[in-house]
Amino acid sequence: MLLYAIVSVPLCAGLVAAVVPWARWVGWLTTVGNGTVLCLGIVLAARTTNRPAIGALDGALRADALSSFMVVVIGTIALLAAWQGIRYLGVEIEREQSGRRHAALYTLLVQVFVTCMLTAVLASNLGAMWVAVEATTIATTFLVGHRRSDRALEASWKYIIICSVGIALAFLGTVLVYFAALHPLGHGTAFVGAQSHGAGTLNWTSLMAASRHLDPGVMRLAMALLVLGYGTKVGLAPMHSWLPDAHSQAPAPVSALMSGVLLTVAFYALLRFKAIADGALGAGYSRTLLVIVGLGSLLVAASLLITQRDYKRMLAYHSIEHMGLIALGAAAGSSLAIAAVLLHILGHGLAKAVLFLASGEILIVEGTTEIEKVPALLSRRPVLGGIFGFGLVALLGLPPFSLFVSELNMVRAEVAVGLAWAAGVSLVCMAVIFAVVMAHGRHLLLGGAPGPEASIVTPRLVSIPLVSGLVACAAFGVLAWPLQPLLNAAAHVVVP
Amino acid sequence: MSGPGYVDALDLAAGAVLVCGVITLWRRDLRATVSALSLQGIALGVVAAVLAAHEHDVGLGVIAGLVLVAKGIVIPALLRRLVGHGPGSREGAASINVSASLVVAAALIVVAFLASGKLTALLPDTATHLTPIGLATVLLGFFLLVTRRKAVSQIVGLLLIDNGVALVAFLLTAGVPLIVELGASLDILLVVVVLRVLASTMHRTLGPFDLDQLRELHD
Amino acid sequence: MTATMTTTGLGASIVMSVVQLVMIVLGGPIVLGVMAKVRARAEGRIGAPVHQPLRDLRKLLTKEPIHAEHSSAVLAIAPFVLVGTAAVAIAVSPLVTTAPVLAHSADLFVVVFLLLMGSVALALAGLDAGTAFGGMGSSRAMTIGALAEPALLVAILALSVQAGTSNLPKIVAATLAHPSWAAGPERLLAFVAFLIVVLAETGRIPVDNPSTHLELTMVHEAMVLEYAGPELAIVTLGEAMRLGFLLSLAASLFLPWGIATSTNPLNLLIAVVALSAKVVVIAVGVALLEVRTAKLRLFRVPELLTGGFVLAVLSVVTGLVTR
Amino acid sequence: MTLFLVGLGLGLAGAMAGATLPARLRVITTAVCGSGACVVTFAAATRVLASNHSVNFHSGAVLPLTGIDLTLDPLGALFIATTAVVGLAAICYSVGYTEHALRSRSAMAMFPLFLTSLLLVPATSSVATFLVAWELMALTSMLLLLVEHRHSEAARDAYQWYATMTHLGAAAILIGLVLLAAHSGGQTFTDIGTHSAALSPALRSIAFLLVLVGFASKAGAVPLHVWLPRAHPEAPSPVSALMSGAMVNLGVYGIIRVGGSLLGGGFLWWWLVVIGLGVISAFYGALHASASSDLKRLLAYSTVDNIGLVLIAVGAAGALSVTGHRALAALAMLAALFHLINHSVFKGCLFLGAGAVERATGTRDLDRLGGLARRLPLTAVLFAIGAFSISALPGFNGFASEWLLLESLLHGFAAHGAATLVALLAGVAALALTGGLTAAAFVKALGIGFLGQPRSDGANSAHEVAPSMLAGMALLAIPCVVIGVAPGLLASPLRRASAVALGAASVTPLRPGLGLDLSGAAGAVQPLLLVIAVLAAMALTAAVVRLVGRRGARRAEAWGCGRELQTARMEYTATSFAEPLGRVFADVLRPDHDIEVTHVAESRYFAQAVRYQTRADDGIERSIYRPVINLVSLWGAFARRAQNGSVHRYLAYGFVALVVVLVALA
Repeated sequence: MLLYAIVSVPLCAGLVAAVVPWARWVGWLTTVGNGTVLCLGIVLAARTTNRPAIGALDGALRADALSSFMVVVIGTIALLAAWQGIRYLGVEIEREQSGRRHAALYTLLVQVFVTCMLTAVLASNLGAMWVAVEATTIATTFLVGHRRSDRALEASWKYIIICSVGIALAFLGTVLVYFAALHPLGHGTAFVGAQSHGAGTLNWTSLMAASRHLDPGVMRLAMALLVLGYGTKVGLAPMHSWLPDAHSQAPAPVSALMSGVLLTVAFYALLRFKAIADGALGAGYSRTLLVIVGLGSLLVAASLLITQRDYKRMLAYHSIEHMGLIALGAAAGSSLAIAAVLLHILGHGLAKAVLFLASGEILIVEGTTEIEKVPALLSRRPVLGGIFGFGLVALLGLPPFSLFVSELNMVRAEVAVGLAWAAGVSLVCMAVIFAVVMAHGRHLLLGGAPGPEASIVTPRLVSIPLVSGLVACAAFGVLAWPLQPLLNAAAHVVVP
Repeated sequence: MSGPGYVDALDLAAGAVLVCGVITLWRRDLRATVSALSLQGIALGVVAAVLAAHEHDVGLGVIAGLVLVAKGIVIPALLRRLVGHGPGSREGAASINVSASLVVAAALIVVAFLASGKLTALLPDTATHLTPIGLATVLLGFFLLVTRRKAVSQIVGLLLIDNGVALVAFLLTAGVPLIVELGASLDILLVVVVLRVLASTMHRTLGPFDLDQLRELHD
Repeated sequence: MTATMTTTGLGASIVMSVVQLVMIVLGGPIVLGVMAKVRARAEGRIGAPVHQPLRDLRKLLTKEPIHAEHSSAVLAIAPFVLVGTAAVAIAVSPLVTTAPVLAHSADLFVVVFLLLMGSVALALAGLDAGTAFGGMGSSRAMTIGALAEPALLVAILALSVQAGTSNLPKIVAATLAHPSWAAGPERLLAFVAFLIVVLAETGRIPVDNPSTHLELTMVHEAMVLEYAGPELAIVTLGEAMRLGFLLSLAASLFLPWGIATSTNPLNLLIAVVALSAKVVVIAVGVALLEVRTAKLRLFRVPELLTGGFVLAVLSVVTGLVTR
Repeated sequence: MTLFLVGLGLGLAGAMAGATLPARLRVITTAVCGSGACVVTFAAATRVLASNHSVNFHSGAVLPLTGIDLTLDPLGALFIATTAVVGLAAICYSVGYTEHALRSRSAMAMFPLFLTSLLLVPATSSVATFLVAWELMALTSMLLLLVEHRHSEAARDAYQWYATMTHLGAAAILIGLVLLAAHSGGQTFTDIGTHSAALSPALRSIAFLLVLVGFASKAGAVPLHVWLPRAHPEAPSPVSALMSGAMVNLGVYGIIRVGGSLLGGGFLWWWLVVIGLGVISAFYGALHASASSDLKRLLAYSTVDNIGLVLIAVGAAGALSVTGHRALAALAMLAALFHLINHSVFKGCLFLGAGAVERATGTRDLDRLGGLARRLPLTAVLFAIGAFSISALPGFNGFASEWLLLESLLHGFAAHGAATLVALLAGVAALALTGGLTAAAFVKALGIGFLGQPRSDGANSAHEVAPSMLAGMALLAIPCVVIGVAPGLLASPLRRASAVALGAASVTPLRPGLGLDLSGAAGAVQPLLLVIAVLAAMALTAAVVRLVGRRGARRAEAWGCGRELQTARMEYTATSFAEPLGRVFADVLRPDHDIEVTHVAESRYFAQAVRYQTRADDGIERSIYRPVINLVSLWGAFARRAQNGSVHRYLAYGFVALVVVLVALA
């Protein structure tokens, strides 16, 4: 019943928002909606930390520790995005950049987007999970093109084409896994429920149980396609190029949601498949795949961040870097690694969402995303500059934020499993990124001659969600209390 | 439907899918590629129907009918209206000429055959022997996406990939579970609708445009 | 360690140190006089009597002291620091006896750093007056000091490495106990390096011309330009004591024969006579050297000092190799 | 341990107060909490040093996934005590200093946080806790560098260099320590200590080299020192005093802790590398100190020099303990720690003095100072004490530790093994050479800065700084003299700390007593007696002169060689003072001189004004760091083409990847 509520609350909020032209109370309604999703998620997490899993809707939805953790992450980021969305849409309507109808459509699509992500995370059937992830792409295409400028159109075209290709490859991978499940080794052709075409054989639990009997050849091809396919949605190396364009053109709350949590939902799918592949092929195969893809993303992010001139694109490349780190962490595969990866997902989601929302606010008050044209932010807008500054500090992996702790433990796990060289290369890339982002941040925050006087002032109320996001990220970095049991339980789901 | 008739029908239909794929690569005229796409949709529907008959599986039969309608008729109709007449309907100077792309297509088909060696090894029956065709269609579709400049041909490329994946699904597992199959085809339909809307808005704002000119968002 | 030293009482060592002090205080100016006399004789002049520097000191003492208008207390204190540190260095080191007062901490590094303290005080005094001359003198003195001090340190270090301790009386005692060391190659290298440093520290000819008044060439003279009357006397006395001390240190370290190892007065007398003879011989040698060579250009001096430093390092290396 | 935790809590409370309270209350409460933290942690450290047994603490509630482990052992306690003393002085100084600068909310929050992290680092005993404390220290010091960024481009440059180099260092330490922790079971230092013997030599060497790079960059050893002469001058004075007085020590602490107690000594060539680093740093630092004419930049380079000396001693200690000379190794380690403590004390005093001079005259450039002795008498005296200590003049603490360093190296020659001997010889040569150069540098700083006539109206109109700033400086100047006169007081804590560092508890290198008396070999010095003797001799000569000579000095115009006008422009400036040395070491310093001659309008042959300027910027930065930076930006420009906007290129990436995967798996 709980799962059903989690999925339906954002959908209802979206439908209500679609019916009536946009107003502030509609914004608050969606924020409250996402807030309830977060609370339900926390309740779900509390339930699933010690008990294995909760089923619902006659087996279609299923929540174990891993998926409840993801629900919590989605809930937090959706709450922040919706809360900031009120300010974003309010300003847009005030400046007649888009009508109330268009804003209503925007809110509907955002809520549909959140619902698809929740279904993807809670789906028990891997095929249904694929359908939900594909649905998120469709929902976000129009959100990326929300501003209807030709740059936004170009970004959404690239986004949908590249992601659909990736997702099609992922579907091919899922089919191959299904094929392997239908004809497991050692059991001849007949396998309980094999011919019944029921959804049973694509269920994650049954696949995990049968993972040792899956044919290695087929699974190797399937895992490669899955890493390539879902990797596109995660923004990993070979098919990452859509990410900077889409995230820099999308409105701030949408890019916060996409960068903060959509990438990690796709990574959640990869984690599910990695658990099965490790059962069938042993950890070695998926480790090499993820290391190649992880290091590729890190190198791409490091090289392309050097000459960056747009702060939104800079943040987008940062997401590619962190996804590369998470892939590298998952490659290590030990339970400590997966726990650190999940903590990193939460930390990165919070920090990245706060940064994108802050960059949206900077775009509203400054009017441009060019770093050169926005100098000395700290002296002209102390609060906004402070939030952006501390966000960058969190993102660059400095204590007291949780990204430092998770990066440290990921390196520990990687070195323990013999990936010291990969950890070394990742640290060098992160050092280059640190130096480069420090240089860009220096100009943005400290800057040369202070620019024109701050004409439009950010109301104090607006910075509440941002500051609370940063405080939460710092709290998770320092206190082990709320997350430790949930992280361990989720890690044991992936690494039994 | 069993025995030699089933095998011949299956081979014929799968062969038709592959041939249509090659045709889309070969012809430059957009209208011809769209009709090749609809032919391929129909052939895919026939494959599904033959399998349903062979397996006596009613669900697969329903899906076969759905595929016939959606991929054979509805989607090509959507695309034809987008193509329109006049100069826009011819593919501009592609990045590589036709003969080179055909040679690459041949190479891709060989690669598909090599790659699906493992699949046929697991279950050596008539359907699985044809999976390389599905994989080849996916590769052809991807190659079309990479080389062609017109928006319509990119949509056609994407649909080729989806047809390839659907073919592999039918041949290997006689269709994925019903819910998943329905969800997948619904998604593909929605993707085509979205692409259709995007392409038309771009036509309105940018005039007859070549995808390669879309380079404003760069580093 | 050979048990050479009889346990002389504290009283006896004080007496010995006072004797050393008096010898150097009076002997220093006389050594200057001797060197001046030798130069004069070599140039065919009769030259001033040997004790002329002492008479100058007495004259200066009666003159009126003058301080520059912008100078602070440093100008007044520096001469006393110079003399004080020189006096302690003399009292502590084994010139006449191997058991001077505070022999326990009569250490090579203590002596070197005491001399450094003296030259730092003098340099600060040069800067205090705020004139071009003082600045120039201090800058040049510190540059030469920066290169001379390491050579001095490493030169004496060569001996202490051989003797296994940095305590000067013990080094002298050890050299007495092992006459074979005295002729060793590292001793010779160390002696030459030591002599170069002595020339640099006390501002003798190749490094600096003590009797010059030409701004371009003077180093030591420029720093003391501001002094007059008793302070000038104290400064020159200090300089003379440092020269006397360094020469007698060279004598007692490298040619230790005749130094008093026990406290009976006869040994003491022999030691005094032996030491003054040795110092005079070295002084005459240096004076003759001064007559023969002209003053080096200021930026050739570092090459000389670097040569000295390399010689000292070589002596340590040879000491280690032939251990 | 609870005492220590209370201290840290006070520090955090200070930070909280700094961030929240209104301006007036903010300075006072932060100062009170900060000094409370220093006093309490000092007490905890001395208790551990006195009782010579370490206390542990572990809590799983803080720091997810790893928990936090703290251990207070004599080695760590020594560093904490030094940091506490320097911290107390800095806080007392900052009360007066914050009338103008360092008052903003962020500065007042970051300063106590920086102090707390400095106190925390030596107490950590697990890889995760150490790295968190280390990064926190780096972050807070970075932000403190930015406190006065608004009006100085150099501060922003310094911030950039400092942030990047600290992060690179921290990354190297992270990989090194994690390598050790991963292969020896647990991640606490005790686990690593016990299991490290079983690790393969190659792994231990790689880990040590990585950690050495990280800690050497924090300590400021030469190839990695480039941030130090940039960051220290730009930071506010109490912060740069803490940086030079405490943060730099932690670099050396790291090397000792990892090389000594974690890896149990390791191999000989490790320590020869450390000696090599020390020799180069000492020589390079002293040379640049004597050449630079910015007061704080001079002090920063002399920090590089002194850290070089300490590294020589640490290297010697390591080398001697590896070749089996336990007693000599203990003596060398004791000398290293002793010089480190002395350096913290006198360098802290000097930086606070330089800050006072900058506050009073508005400039740090020695060429524009002068005549301050009469205008800032107390600052002059306190700065002089610091200057005399660093030039190792007898009677001050610099002499005591320099003497011990020289003694330990001298007696180190007793060890056989050609490599060690050559290294020790290089060490002695470096020590001797830097002694002379440091003396020249600080005569310049003291003489040009404080004596003579004022060279600018800023210097001319200077007046004494706030009493709390003077108290801060005095708090560090007094130990300079006390330790200088009676070094024996620190003998027992130093012995216990060096025993922990080398794991050789049985040896007692120094006999008890006020002076320094080597038990192993024949060498001793009683600085107290020496000082009394010198003072007595001075008094005696003064009495004689008063008896015999004329009294009543007359003030007259200084000798102008006949010129009637004697102005401040004719004085020697710092640049001219250092010019001979610059000429002697021209090939190392490679100063670039530029001379501008402005001619009289009418004819080209008559010069109206000639302007001479020489700048000795950092050779290593020019030859190593600039090319690397150019390489990175070149690569950036090249990589930009990968994202040129064409959707076909993006799809081509995926297509090629797919084909490669299929072929590979066929």
